[in-house]
Amino acid sequence: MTQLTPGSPLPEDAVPGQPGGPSGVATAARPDEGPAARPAAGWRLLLDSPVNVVSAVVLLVVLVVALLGPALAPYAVNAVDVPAALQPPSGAHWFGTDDLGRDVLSRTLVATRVSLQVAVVAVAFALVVGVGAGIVSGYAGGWLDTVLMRLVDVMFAFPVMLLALAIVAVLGPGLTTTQLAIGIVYTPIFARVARASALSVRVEPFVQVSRTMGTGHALILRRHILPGIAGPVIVQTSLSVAFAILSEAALSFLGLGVQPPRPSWGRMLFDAQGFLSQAWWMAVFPGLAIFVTVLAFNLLGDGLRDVLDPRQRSLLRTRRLLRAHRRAGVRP
Amino acid sequence: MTLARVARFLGRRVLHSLVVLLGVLVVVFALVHLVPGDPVRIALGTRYTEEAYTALRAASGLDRPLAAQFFSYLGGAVTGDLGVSFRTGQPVAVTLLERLPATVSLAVVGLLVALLVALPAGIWSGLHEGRLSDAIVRVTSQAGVSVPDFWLGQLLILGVAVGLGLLPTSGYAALTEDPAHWARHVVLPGLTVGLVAAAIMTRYIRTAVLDVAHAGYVRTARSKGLPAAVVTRRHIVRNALIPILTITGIQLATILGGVVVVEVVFAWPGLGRLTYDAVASRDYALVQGAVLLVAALFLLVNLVVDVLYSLADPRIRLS
Amino acid sequence: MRRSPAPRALTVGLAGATAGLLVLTACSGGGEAVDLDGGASGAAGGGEATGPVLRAAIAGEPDQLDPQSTSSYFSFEVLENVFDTLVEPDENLEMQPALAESWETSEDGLTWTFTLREGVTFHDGSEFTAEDVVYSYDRIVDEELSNAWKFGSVTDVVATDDSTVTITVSAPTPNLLSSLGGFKGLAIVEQANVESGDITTKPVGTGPFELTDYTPGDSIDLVANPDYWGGAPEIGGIHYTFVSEGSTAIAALQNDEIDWTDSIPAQQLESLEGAEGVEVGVTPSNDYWYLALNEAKEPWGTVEARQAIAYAIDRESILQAVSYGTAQENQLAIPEDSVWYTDYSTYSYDEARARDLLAQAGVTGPVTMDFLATSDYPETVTAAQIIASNLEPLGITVNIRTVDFATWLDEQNSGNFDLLMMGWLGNIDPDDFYYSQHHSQGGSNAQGYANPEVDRLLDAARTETDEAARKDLYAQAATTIADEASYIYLYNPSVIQAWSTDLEGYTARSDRAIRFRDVTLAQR
Amino acid sequence: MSARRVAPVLAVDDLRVAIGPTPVVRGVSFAVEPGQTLGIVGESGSGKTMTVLAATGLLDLPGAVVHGSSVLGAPLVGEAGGASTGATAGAGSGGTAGAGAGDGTTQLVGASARTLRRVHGDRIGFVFQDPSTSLNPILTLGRQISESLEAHRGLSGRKARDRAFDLLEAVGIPEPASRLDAYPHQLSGGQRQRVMIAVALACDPALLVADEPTTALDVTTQAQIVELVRELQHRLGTAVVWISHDLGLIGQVADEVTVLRGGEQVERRPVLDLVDRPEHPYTRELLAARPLLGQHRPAPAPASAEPLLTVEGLDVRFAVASPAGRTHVHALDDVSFVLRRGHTLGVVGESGSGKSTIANVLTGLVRPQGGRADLAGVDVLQQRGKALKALRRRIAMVFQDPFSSLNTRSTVGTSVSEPLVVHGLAGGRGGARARVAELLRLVDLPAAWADRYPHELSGGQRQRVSIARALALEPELVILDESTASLDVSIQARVLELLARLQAELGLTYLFIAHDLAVVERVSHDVLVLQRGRVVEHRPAADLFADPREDYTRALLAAIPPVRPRAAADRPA
Repeated sequence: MTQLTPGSPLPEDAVPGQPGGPSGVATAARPDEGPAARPAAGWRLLLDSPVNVVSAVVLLVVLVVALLGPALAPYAVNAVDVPAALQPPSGAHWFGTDDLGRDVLSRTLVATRVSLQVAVVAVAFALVVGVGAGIVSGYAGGWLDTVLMRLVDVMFAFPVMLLALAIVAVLGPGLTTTQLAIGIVYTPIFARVARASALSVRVEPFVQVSRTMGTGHALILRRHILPGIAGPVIVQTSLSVAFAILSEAALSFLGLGVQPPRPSWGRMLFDAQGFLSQAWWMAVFPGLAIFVTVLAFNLLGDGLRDVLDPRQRSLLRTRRLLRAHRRAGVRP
Repeated sequence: MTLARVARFLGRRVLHSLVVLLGVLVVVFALVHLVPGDPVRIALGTRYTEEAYTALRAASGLDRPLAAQFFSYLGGAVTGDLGVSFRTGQPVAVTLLERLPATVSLAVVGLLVALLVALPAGIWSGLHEGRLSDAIVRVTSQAGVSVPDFWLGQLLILGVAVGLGLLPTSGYAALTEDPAHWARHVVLPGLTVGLVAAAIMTRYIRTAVLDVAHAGYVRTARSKGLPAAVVTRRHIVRNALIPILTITGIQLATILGGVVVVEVVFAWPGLGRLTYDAVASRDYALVQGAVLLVAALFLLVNLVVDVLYSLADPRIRLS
Repeated sequence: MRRSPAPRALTVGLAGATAGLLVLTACSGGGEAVDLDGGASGAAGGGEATGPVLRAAIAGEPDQLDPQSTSSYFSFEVLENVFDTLVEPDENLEMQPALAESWETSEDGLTWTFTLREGVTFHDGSEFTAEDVVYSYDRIVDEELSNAWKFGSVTDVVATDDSTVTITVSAPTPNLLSSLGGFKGLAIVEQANVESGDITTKPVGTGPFELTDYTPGDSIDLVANPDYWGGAPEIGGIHYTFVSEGSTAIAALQNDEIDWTDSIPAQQLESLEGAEGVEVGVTPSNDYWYLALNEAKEPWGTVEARQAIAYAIDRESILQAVSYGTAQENQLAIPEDSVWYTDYSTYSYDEARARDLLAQAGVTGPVTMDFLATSDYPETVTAAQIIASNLEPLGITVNIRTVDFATWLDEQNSGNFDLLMMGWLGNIDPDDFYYSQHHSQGGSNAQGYANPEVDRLLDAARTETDEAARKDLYAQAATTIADEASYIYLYNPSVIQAWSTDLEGYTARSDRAIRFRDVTLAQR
Repeated sequence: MSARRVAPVLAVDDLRVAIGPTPVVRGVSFAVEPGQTLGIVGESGSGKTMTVLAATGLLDLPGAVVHGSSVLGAPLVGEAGGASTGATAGAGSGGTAGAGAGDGTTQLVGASARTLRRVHGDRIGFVFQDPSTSLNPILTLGRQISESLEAHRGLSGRKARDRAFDLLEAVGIPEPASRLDAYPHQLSGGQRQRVMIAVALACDPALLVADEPTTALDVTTQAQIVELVRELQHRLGTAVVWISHDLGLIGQVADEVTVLRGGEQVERRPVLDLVDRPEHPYTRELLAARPLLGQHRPAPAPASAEPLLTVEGLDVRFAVASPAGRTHVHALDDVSFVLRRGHTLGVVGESGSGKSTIANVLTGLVRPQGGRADLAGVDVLQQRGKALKALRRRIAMVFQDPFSSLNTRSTVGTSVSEPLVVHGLAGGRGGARARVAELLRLVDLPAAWADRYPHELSGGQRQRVSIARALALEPELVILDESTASLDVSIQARVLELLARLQAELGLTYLFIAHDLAVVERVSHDVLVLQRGRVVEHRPAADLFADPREDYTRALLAAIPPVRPRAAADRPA
């Protein structure tokens, strides 16, 4: 009689996500099983899917370009050469030249740094403020929770673009104000994600046990709540950076973001607006850069969500076993 | 269905929306009063005399204490008087209402395009999880979400209008005045707004359908030997419609707020463009009014969705 | 003249201290285009309009329609056809009789007597009398509206009888006529129309067209005035629409949706010239664009430093990037075809000369400059980026600050800039070109230039009645101004307009005035 | 094996199921005759559900491959009972796609989707475990019943509605007329399960498959459902396959029993033979581990021990927010009891009786509206700040679900040592490690497991870690809230032995909360019976079990499946 191989991929019941049954009522949902083997580590699962690998590589390239931007650029970013203006993509200028004769490829490369910098700083701001507020209201609850959540509702009532526009209108266009505007606009999203996951972790029995043992709030927060909300927050971070890049590009497109001559993707599209019929390349390439970077962040965000969400993770492991099996060519 | 219970439920929802709207009012009011420069001085431009400055300041009430200004603004907002624009001298409320139909008509067209694409795609990929068609829908919707809408607008202009010379790149006529003209001009901006919204909605609809497809009652339905079409229509899609309703509501509200850049690309004279111009010319009364109006629309749409949601879901209607 | 440069301008200028805020009574809400009286185009209040309606697309929406308080060029594009002035400039910008049939000046040149035209009525039918002239000019001076400074030397305006107006001046003012007629800024308005506040949206004038309908954000409709003193216009009316997007206006013109437009980005001119059924009008205008260094900030107080900048900039590239060859390079303000033109071409693109001039000015280490540009006029942002690239090899780093026009004006007046670029528009008399910008007491001398010799020349020229002597005085003043780089003049932009070949009898004017009263439109 | 008198409704032969490389079911064979009930019993992971779903063609897992044979018998002419009117829609017509023989039988393994759809709902009815998710929340009950009639019997409109009415009445739903247009959320768990049965029996199928149908229900409700199925089976002659992990329950319902372990068929015998003369050691172990009434008694506790915990007039109210506003629930109403040192008080009651609330109040998770709880002179409910923290050392608690009682991101050692660190008893790293090792040994776990993570341990092992953690501060009172309810019977027995040993060695006092009376009898010296927050009975265990005074207690005792399977009692020889 062979014991079921440890870590059998399937819980007793056929349908994943079988509820554990209300506490206080005998349930056979997950009675005792044999000790489970160490499941495949998260990141190995992440790299299983080619989509994640590709987006990770793309992001790496974008990061390198952001760091080494100016060094990589074949031409000086602000070098004006009006006689050579509006030239289509050629051997000399892979992405062609803009209305002042500047090399579009060089400006797109250097603009990478600005766009990433704005997005990362803005999301960092939103992460710290939002998650802080989210944890406090999710964990503490009571009137503090109601107040914070009403504030979040108010912020959510403002459409993203209009709120950012209003903030920039008041503080004037420029890099720092754009970062602040986008940061403020994304804070409520992080607050909601953090609050939701903090609430779900707080009711977990292992937190209740800690409270019954007299463990202080600080230790509970540090050891139980924070690691508990890490998953959803990481996923939200990846998605928010993607959308922050879009927001910065939109603000720059409206002439309110990064100011010339400093190149930014949105601004380059703004300048291209007047030349759509003569110089398609002025609009296509910066837009493509935004699209590829944002797509990479989104895909990675999805990949992270699949790995970090327990239910999805067991599904991924099954598929991994099936693939290994199929590759081995063994027919049951 | 006791009317009293539903009424109480709606009453709580309306009250919640009003509280949030009050919060919005406070934030909008504070936003404008953080202005580093003095709005009146900026509005008056160069040549003006001290008397002109003090007269305008008094007329617009900026010399009164902040609290008094807020309450008069609040009073005004309730009665529809959102103050007067420094630049054009016209009441803000009138200008906003004139520009509203353009934004609303664009948002509705955008939403229709989104629904036409997202409903079939989202439901299909939800029902065929893991298949090739599901993967294709996932990747294309992922790509759709990542496209900057103003760039999509420019590509459409490049391709359709400039390239094929088919449709006008911008220009507007009110739907009520000249429907044909409006229709021709709303196609490109509508597509731009619609396609991006479709990408976002497809992802949500797919998840909604997936969650329902894994539910216990779907397995029960299959165990009754019902035809596949009946299982899909009566059990999966109908249950998924409720979260889909919420998604549609949120998306309409998001489009209303987010059309700014699309309106700029297509010179569409809606609220978004008005706000953009107002921001460019530091016309604070107009910025204040526009943000307030869109936020109020936002809340109204969410409230309507809540009502429909509670009527559609017996668990709430008869709880 | 009033600074309100090139098209696509969103100048900010609000009525001065008119009593309280102008509350709009006419137009009701509801988003519908509310007709003030009768159909959108066609049937006018007065007589029956016969001819076809001219569809004109201008680059932006007027902020308001009170000619005496607005400074937005878009407003004047409409008001040119709604109002009249006492005298008005012809194609060569010489002053011809308008509401004033004839005039003469006293021996000592201190009293001007204007005999008004008989039988002229306002659009609402009321009589036009001398009282209206007095009311119009007093309103401008008393309420200190944007053109009040033009009455600097005027001491009194009196209606001696129904059809005569006498204006007394403190000193001989040869440029009084060009002040009174140069611009619809001094249009003759009707007292009732002003006091009722209707003027901002339903102005009443004596001009060839009457305003019938205004839909904010969308369009303005004028209808022909059959009783116009200069003869009823051929066409039935004008339908103005606001199209800021250049490619849209051109596309609309090419597929016959509009008949005339001036919303044309320079870079798309080439493609337009080839199009059939379209006529393009490009004429040099009286406007000019310039750079100015803030002499209050070191080292720009010293002449050599300013001259160095004048040599360091690549004018040709700026011209090409900004106007695509449609503008005329000019190192002074007054354009070539003007009778007051003086030739001057000292500066050239000479980095070496610039470098040693900088040395002479004692500039050794690296310098940073704050370039004040405005998003409302993309020319300034484009030129700024070229100049930044030009000055970099000289060790000068240029930080470009792009703000909206209202803030730009504020920053300029408070001297918060190192270098700026702007343009002046609507100048006719040489005094308009130089006096208030370069006289040490001049109202628009933001760069802080002060040269007693130039002051003396400008003051003398103002009262010099002999034309030849006056021209010589202005030549000397202009040459010194350019030599000392108070302004580094760049170019005179061209007026760029295009219209359908169905439209005849229309000419693009160098003062940018848009006159449709004598045009004819072939029936479609 | 009894002679086969009538063709079996379902004959399964050497059924094998594999998910990719992993075999989950390794050759299971059984047969079910009309009117007969086959019980399938096995612990979690034994493959019992997988077997039945595979056998009936309802398994739709990606990568699952089924082998062997599962033949559904031909429909008897004019199928016994029920309203089968031989209606048009292919009711049980013979001749099937796939490997079925020409004699009207249907081979379900490998059958086409169309064949399976014709059979499901018509010839085979299913009842699943969780009533709260098995019914469509936005479809009326009438509609959900009439659906299969429509699909298989071509009934519609009035006739389908009448048939649905009859079915609701047959399964004992009160006022069926008004219930036709009601929604699932308006019924109790038990009633919903009855509706599920009505749905399954709508087309009067030959076979009813019930997968843990009563596991999610209270003991009393469970007994009613068992009676209902028996009565319907008797009337309709339906064959039933009943899957459960509870051997006692299977004894109650089954004529024949199959025991599964690790996907293999360990034993298949009539229920009486199985219970009286089990052949396979695993079956013997299962039978022995069954907590049965009247079998075990806890070790006698010192009679003279003075009371450790005295609770008087405990009163708790909860405000429950629902979409339509707030409602109040009276969780505990004037609850009083005494717990003497070294004794175990068993607290018994159905779900919602408030037994867990008592635990939450004593451990400070819930603040009561009134009452006193005196722990050796200290009123637990009034302590604040430092005194409260000191009190925490004297009361410890072990929760029910082993999987969520331990933080998956911390090692076993970290979790166990947390109370030591918090109360400063660790005495540096060395001290903590030593104490942890000692505690792990105390609960029969190797000290080396301190560095393992929870997901590397089984449910029973995790529960032992929780107990070790509870003992870290040497508490006087240990509260066990359903601590063994989630464990398999065999594992549960071993943990109960551990608790008994610890009580003897350390003189611990237990507050043992459970819903299974047999388990309570085994450990408790005194018993407290709770019903909807009120105390029904509070007496020494021996007296209570021997002669229960209150009706509610008697009902609870009666609902427990007897030691001897029912089959022995009323099945004619």
